[in-house]
Order: sequence, then structure tokens, then C-alpha cells
Amino acid sequence: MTFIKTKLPVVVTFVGAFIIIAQYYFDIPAWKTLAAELLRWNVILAAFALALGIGGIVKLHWGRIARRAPTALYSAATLITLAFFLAIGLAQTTRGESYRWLYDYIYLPVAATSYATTFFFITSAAYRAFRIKNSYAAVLMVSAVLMMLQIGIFAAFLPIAPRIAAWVWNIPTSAGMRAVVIGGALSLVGNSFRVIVGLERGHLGGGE
Amino acid sequence: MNQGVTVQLLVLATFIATFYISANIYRKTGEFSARKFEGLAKMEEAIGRATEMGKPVHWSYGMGAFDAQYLAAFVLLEYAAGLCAKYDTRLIVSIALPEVVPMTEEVVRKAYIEQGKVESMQPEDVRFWGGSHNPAMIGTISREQVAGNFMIGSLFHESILSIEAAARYNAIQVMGTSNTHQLPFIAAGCDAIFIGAEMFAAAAQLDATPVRVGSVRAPDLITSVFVVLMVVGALMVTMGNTTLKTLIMR
Amino acid sequence: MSATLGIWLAAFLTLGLFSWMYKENPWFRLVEHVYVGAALGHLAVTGYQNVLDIAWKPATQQGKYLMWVPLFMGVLLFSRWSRKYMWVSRSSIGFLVGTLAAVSMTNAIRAQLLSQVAATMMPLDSINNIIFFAVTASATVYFIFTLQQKWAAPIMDLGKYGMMIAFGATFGNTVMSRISLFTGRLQFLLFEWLKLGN
Amino acid sequence: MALIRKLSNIDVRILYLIMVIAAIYPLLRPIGLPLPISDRARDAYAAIEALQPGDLVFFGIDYSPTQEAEMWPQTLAVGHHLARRGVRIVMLNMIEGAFRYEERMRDIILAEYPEYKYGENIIALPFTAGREAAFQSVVADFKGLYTYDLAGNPVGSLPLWNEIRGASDFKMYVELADAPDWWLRPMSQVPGLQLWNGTVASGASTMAPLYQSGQMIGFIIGMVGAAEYEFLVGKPGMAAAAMDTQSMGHVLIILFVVLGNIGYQAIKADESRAKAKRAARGDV
Repeated sequence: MTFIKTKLPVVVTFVGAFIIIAQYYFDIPAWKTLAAELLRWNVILAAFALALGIGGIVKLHWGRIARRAPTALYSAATLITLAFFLAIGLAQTTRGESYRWLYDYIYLPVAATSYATTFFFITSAAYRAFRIKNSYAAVLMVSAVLMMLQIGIFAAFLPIAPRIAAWVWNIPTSAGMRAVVIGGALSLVGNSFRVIVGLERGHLGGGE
Repeated sequence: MNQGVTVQLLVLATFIATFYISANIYRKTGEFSARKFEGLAKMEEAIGRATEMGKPVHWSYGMGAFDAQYLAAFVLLEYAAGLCAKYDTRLIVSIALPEVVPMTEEVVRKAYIEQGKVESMQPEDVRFWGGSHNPAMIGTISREQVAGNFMIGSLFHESILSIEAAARYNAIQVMGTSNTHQLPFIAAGCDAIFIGAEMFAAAAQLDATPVRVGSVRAPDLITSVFVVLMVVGALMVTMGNTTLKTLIMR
Repeated sequence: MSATLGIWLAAFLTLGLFSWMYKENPWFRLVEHVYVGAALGHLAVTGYQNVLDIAWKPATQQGKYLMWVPLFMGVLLFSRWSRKYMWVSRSSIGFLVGTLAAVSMTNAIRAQLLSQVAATMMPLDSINNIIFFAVTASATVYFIFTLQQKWAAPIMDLGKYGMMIAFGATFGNTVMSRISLFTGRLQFLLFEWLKLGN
Repeated sequence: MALIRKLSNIDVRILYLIMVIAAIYPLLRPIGLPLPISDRARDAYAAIEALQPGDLVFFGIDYSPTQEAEMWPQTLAVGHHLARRGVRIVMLNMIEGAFRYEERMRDIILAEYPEYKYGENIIALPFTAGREAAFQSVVADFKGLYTYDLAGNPVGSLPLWNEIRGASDFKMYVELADAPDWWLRPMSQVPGLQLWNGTVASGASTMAPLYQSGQMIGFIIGMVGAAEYEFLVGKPGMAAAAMDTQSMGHVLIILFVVLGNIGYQAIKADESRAKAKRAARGDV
């Protein structure tokens, strides 16, 4: 039992990853077919995983309702909306007319607007948070202002403004981001490697 | 062997070999050192200033899902908690993810024990907020008028909210993340930042383990080789020779 | 009719979230909670349809028996909902994370490491190329953390300034994005709901 | 000094109000500020212009409603351009929230371009989970991944589907995505496949070095990129109409940063003056 609980997950992780890595570097036709199959399985598991979030949220909000917490009414709103989407969605999938109505007039506007409210955060942060405390922040702000001036009034009166912004984007920004991309990719390689060989297991989750 | 993957395989093999070799060397010698990190120095400065002012400092991991960034954050939190214990300054931790609560309590307790101050640790200062992390964090920062504000982890837009709240009290702010979408904001609003992998290196410097050392040494070596290749390759291309440039994509 | 009703409902939800700018209030919190339900519901429904299309129907109707393996492993994932039986999901999670890690790792070495290094091997025959090269090389040196030689410090500093320019541009662009998103909702409210303008 | 203090202590709600007014006014009464078309947008246009009728093109619609404001105008402008070139289009979707945008674009092309017949020269495929793994699956075994199309028809019933052998038959991958690199990593493996990307402004900088290196042949950014593209295809639309609002917003944000920093510097100067005074009196 301990093998199934602790060792098997690490073995499965390693074997799945090894097949994909090996066929990437070496020309083994049978493994190529196998890897394509494994990728399809990954896609299917990922599709299952999309529903995983429901468990925690239902537990949380159901708990609040059961306890008659002051926020119970809001929790009810979450659960009722969830139930509506699930009932109609499971009955007719995303291809049904009613489901599209839910998507167009509930999911779409709240998703778009919830992101649009970050506009207010940026506005107040511009005024209260971005204090230029050192020369790095000063350089950052100059570059940010140049980017923002590339359209509109400044571009109308100062035709050079968009050209400066284009230069800042094409040369120092692309160059600086290249180092960030290289650093990020190396981090990705390191993290992936540690996951594959089982040195990092946080994702496997606790429990017994 | 497939076409065009030779150098790629070489990079991967070098990475893995360096990882294991440097981890083993560390296991034998116990030697590892990295450059000084501005973020660590600023953290100490912030805690010192908080001590002078008699104000607490605040810590958060952000709202992101659990990933490797948390592992670095735990080590940096232990460092901050140790300094706070030493100077008898309050450290308040706001947490969004339930699974990191026990780990956080353990890290803070360990730091206080090491300073011999376990009796002055206040368990209620490790606060779990779940989904209401952001408003709770802003509320804490304002009520306590913190003198230092730290945020390390997988950050999303809560980084801006935190910076803004703490800026009102002119707190010294140190943040770090690998999330490129937040790096500009923390760079604009903080006194010092950890850029991406920098926080893993800082963690290895503070509390070296074979895995941490290997995880810093391996990318370090690859990066060094890349820099040399860039310089040599660029000089060769300038002189009209593209051999190296085409070779590394083989 | 149902479209008109829908647009009024969408406007009610949109304004609810925007009411936050005055202060936090019950209307805002209600819509926020609706969002959580809708988003999770939609995720689950798309996942369900995806499983039906590429695994369930092929397995049950077209005799693709191999598909039973991921179907079985997928069902095991839901043991995560129980603290006691969470371990049942570990192999499925391990497979999901492991195969993805393998794909990202091999791809990143090609697409983001070697391609980028090769692209930096540029002829140093113009001011722009020299600046580009100097910024990339010095900013890359910034990420060599065990390099402690004195001569390296000014190079790392140059690299850090280079990255600050890049972050500044990202900052400016993010401000643009946020304004665009807000404008998008205003366009909905003004033109689709209130039917102002043309 | 009093003025500076006041200016650095404005209720943010007043700033919000100023921003909202500055955003609404130009939407209703366009100022018509000029929009210079960048070289980047021209090059992106030229890359699609160079496609030949009948070329196979992937058209990836990968953004959720959260980024609709930037991405849907891009989708419209680019979709019209692709349809005008008469290429054979295969639409993909790897993000959970994007299927409606894919449907709408498919229907617009079918309604406005009579030469397009569904299944013959345009196909829309359904959402597939897995992100990078899904794209890798397209590379490894495109035909094995799908059984049904977006509307639920078996893919085998579509003539275009039966003409395709795999991902390497395609000439270009046009990806409109709110997420950065994970589509590019797998897709850049396909030999001869040109990559073309439209993305949100906030995520664009991580793609900039990949464009500079030539790994992508076209690149448009955010609502500004959408507006530029609308002008290039001669169909000014939602993005173009929003440009005045966009530039008003920029000016105000810059103004707020400047105001905030003037206040900050004033407070800092005050503090150090007070400190110097205390030091002179010997309080410290």
C-alpha cells in the first residue's frame, strides 16, 4: 500500500516524462506513436482537471451557508450560479442555445468586467504607489512614459514620439526581455527536471 | 538521433550532470556562496527601521497557486522572522492558501527558536485569510501602519494593492516573483526586488541544501556558457563567420 | 426579447462590479460571487464536453479501447475532494504534471534558450546592434548568481538597468491593456445597452 | 507647499471620476487624433498578404472574455484579412472561454465571404484542454486529436479535414492569444510553419525577443495593434474608435504618477529638514 501511495506516483511521473523526452531526442518510431498517445491522455486528464476547482468552492460556500455566516447569501449566489451552469451545461454541452445565453449574458460580462476593474487599481496605484525611490525606478518610469506617449496627443504634435517608443521597444526592451526569457526558460528546465525525478512533490498533494 | 537536437540534448545533459555533481560536492564540502543580494540587505534595513519606530513588518506570499516560488519564499520568510525575533519586532503574515499555513507556522517558530525567543512568538500573527486575503492584507497594513512590507511568491495584481497600502506609511518594501507580468510593478514601487530566479539563489545562500545548491549551480553554469557563446558568436558573425551561430541550432 | 433581457442583465452585472470604485458594497459582492460560480461552472462544462468528444465517445462508440485508461485516471483525480483518499489521485496528477514538464522542458531548450542565444550572435556593426547585444549579454550575466568577481558588478548593474527599461515598457503596455479593457466595457454600456451614438 | 500637499492628497474617487469622464467623452464625441501605423503592424500585414489562395492556415483563438476588449477587434481585423486572401482556414481553440469568439468569427466569414463553404475551405475545431500539451498534441498527431468539430459534426465528414495529413501541411499559424509563450514552444517545432501572433499589450514584452529573433513572422500588440490592423485592412472598427479614449487615459495616468511623486518628494524633503532641525537642537 505504501508503494501505491508514495512510490507509484513518482514512477508514473518519471516513466511518462521519460518516454516523451526520449522520443524527442531519438528516432524511435514506436515511441513516437506512444508519446502521441500519452499526450492525448494528458489532454484528457487536463480536461477532467478543469472541474477540480468545484470541490473546494462548494465545500467553502456550503460551510458558510450551514453556519449561517453573515456572507451566507453571497455564498448562495455562487452556488446557485454554479448549479445553473452545471445543469444546463451538462444537459446540452456548450453547443446548446440556453448555455450560450448563460455564457453571453452572465459569464462574459462578469469575466470581462472583473478584469476591467484592474483599471481602477492602476489609476490609484499610479498616484499613490509608484514612488521613484531609486535610479532603477527612475529609468523604469521614463521607459513607461515613452511607451504611453506613442499614440494620441503627443504623437500628433511630436511625430518623433512613436519613433522613440518603437526604438525603446525594438532595442533595449527586446534585449532586456531576452535575458528574462533565457532566465525564465532555465528556471522552467530546472523545475521540470526536479518534478520529473521526484525531487519536488508539492503538486502530488498531502493527505495520508 | 533526431535532426537538429544534438546541442539541445547536450544542454540538458550538462544541466543534469552539473546538478548532481554540484549537489554532491556540496554534500561533501558544505561550501556554497553566492553574490550579495540587495533584497536581503533591504529586508534587514526595513526590520531595523521598524524596530526603531516600534512598528511591525508585514509578509505575504501573494494569491498565486502553490509552486516552486513558495519554496524559496519559506526560506526568505525564515530569514525575516529570525531578524524580527532578534530585534523583538512583530512580524505579521497574511496567507491566502490553506495548504501553506502549517508550513508557515513551522518556519516562523523555527526562526524564533533559533534566536532563543520562542516565548515572544505570537501565533495569532500568522493569519489565514483565504479568498479575502487582499482586503484583509490592506486592512492589516493600514491598521498596523507597518514599517516594512515584504511579498515573495507567485504574485498577481495583489502586489500593486499591497505596495499602494504600504506606501502611505512610507514602509520599506521588498518583493520578489517570477511572474513577469508583475515584475514591472514591484520594480516601480519597491525599494528592492528579487527578479525571478534571484529568489532561489538567495534562498540557497541563506540555507543551502544539496538540491538548492544544484538548482543554482546548474543554470549558473549553462548561463555562463551561453554568455561566452554570445560574445564569441557575435564577434565571429561580425567578421562574417556564421559557423557557431548555425552550429548551436544543430 | 431574450437578447434584450440578457443585455439588461449583463449591464446590471457590469455596473455592479464598477460600483466598487465608489466603495465596496453588497451589489459588488453579489456580482463577484456570481462570477466565481459562473467561471467554475464554465470550466467544468468545457472540460466535460472535451472529455465526451475526445475520450468518451471514441471509447464507447468507435471502439478506441485505449481511451479507457485516461478516462479511469481522470475519474481518480476527483479523490482530491476527500482529504482521506487524496492519495488515490497522486498517480494521475503525477502523469499530468510529469508529461507536461517533459514537453515544456524539451521545448524551452530549443525555442527559448538556443534560439535566443543564436539570435544574440548578431553583427556588431551598428549602434543599435551594439546596444542590443550589450543589454542582452549584461542582463544575462545578472542571472549568474555565483559569480562574485569585482569586475562583474558593473556589468550586472548595466544589465539591471537594461531590464528596468524592459520592465518600464511592460509597465506602459500594461497600463494600455487596462485602459483598453475598461474601454471595452464602456463600449458595451454606451452602445449596446444604452444605444447611444450611432 | 500647501498646494503640493493638497495635490498629493486627493481622494482617489475623484481621480476615478476624472478617468471615467475622460474615457466616455471621446467615445461619444471622437476627437480623431491621428494613429501612426507602426512598422511592426505593416510587417505583420505584409506577412499575411504574402499568403497565396488555398494555403492552409491555422487560426488560433485563445483568449477568454477577460481580454475581449483587446483581442476581439484583433480577431475581426485579422479574420477579414485571412478570408480576403482566400486561404484555407482551420480554427483552433485551446482556452476554456474562447469558443464563442471562434464561433462568431466562423459565422462572420461564412456570411460575408460567399466563396467560403464550411467544411470545404474552413473548419472550426472545438476547445481542447491541456495548454502546451494540447499544442504538442497538434504537432505530434493533429489528425488523431480531434473526432468532432466545434458544432459537433464528425471531422471525417468534412472534405477539408480529409485533405489534411498533419500539422506540417500548414503554411502559417496565426495565434491570437492572451497568454504568452506556451503556444509558441510546441508550434515552433513544425518545419516550415510560419508563426504569427496577436497578443494583449500587458503580455507582449515576453514575446518581443522571440519576434526580434525571427521566430515569429508577424506580431501585433493590444488594442493599438488592433486599431492599426483595422486601418490596414480598411475596416476601422471598435479598436480605432477607442484610440482617443486610450490616449486620454495615458495622459492622465502619466499626470497622476507625476503628481504622486511631487507629493512624495515634498514629504521626503520635509522629513529630512525636520531631521536636520532636530539634529541641530541636539535631540538625536
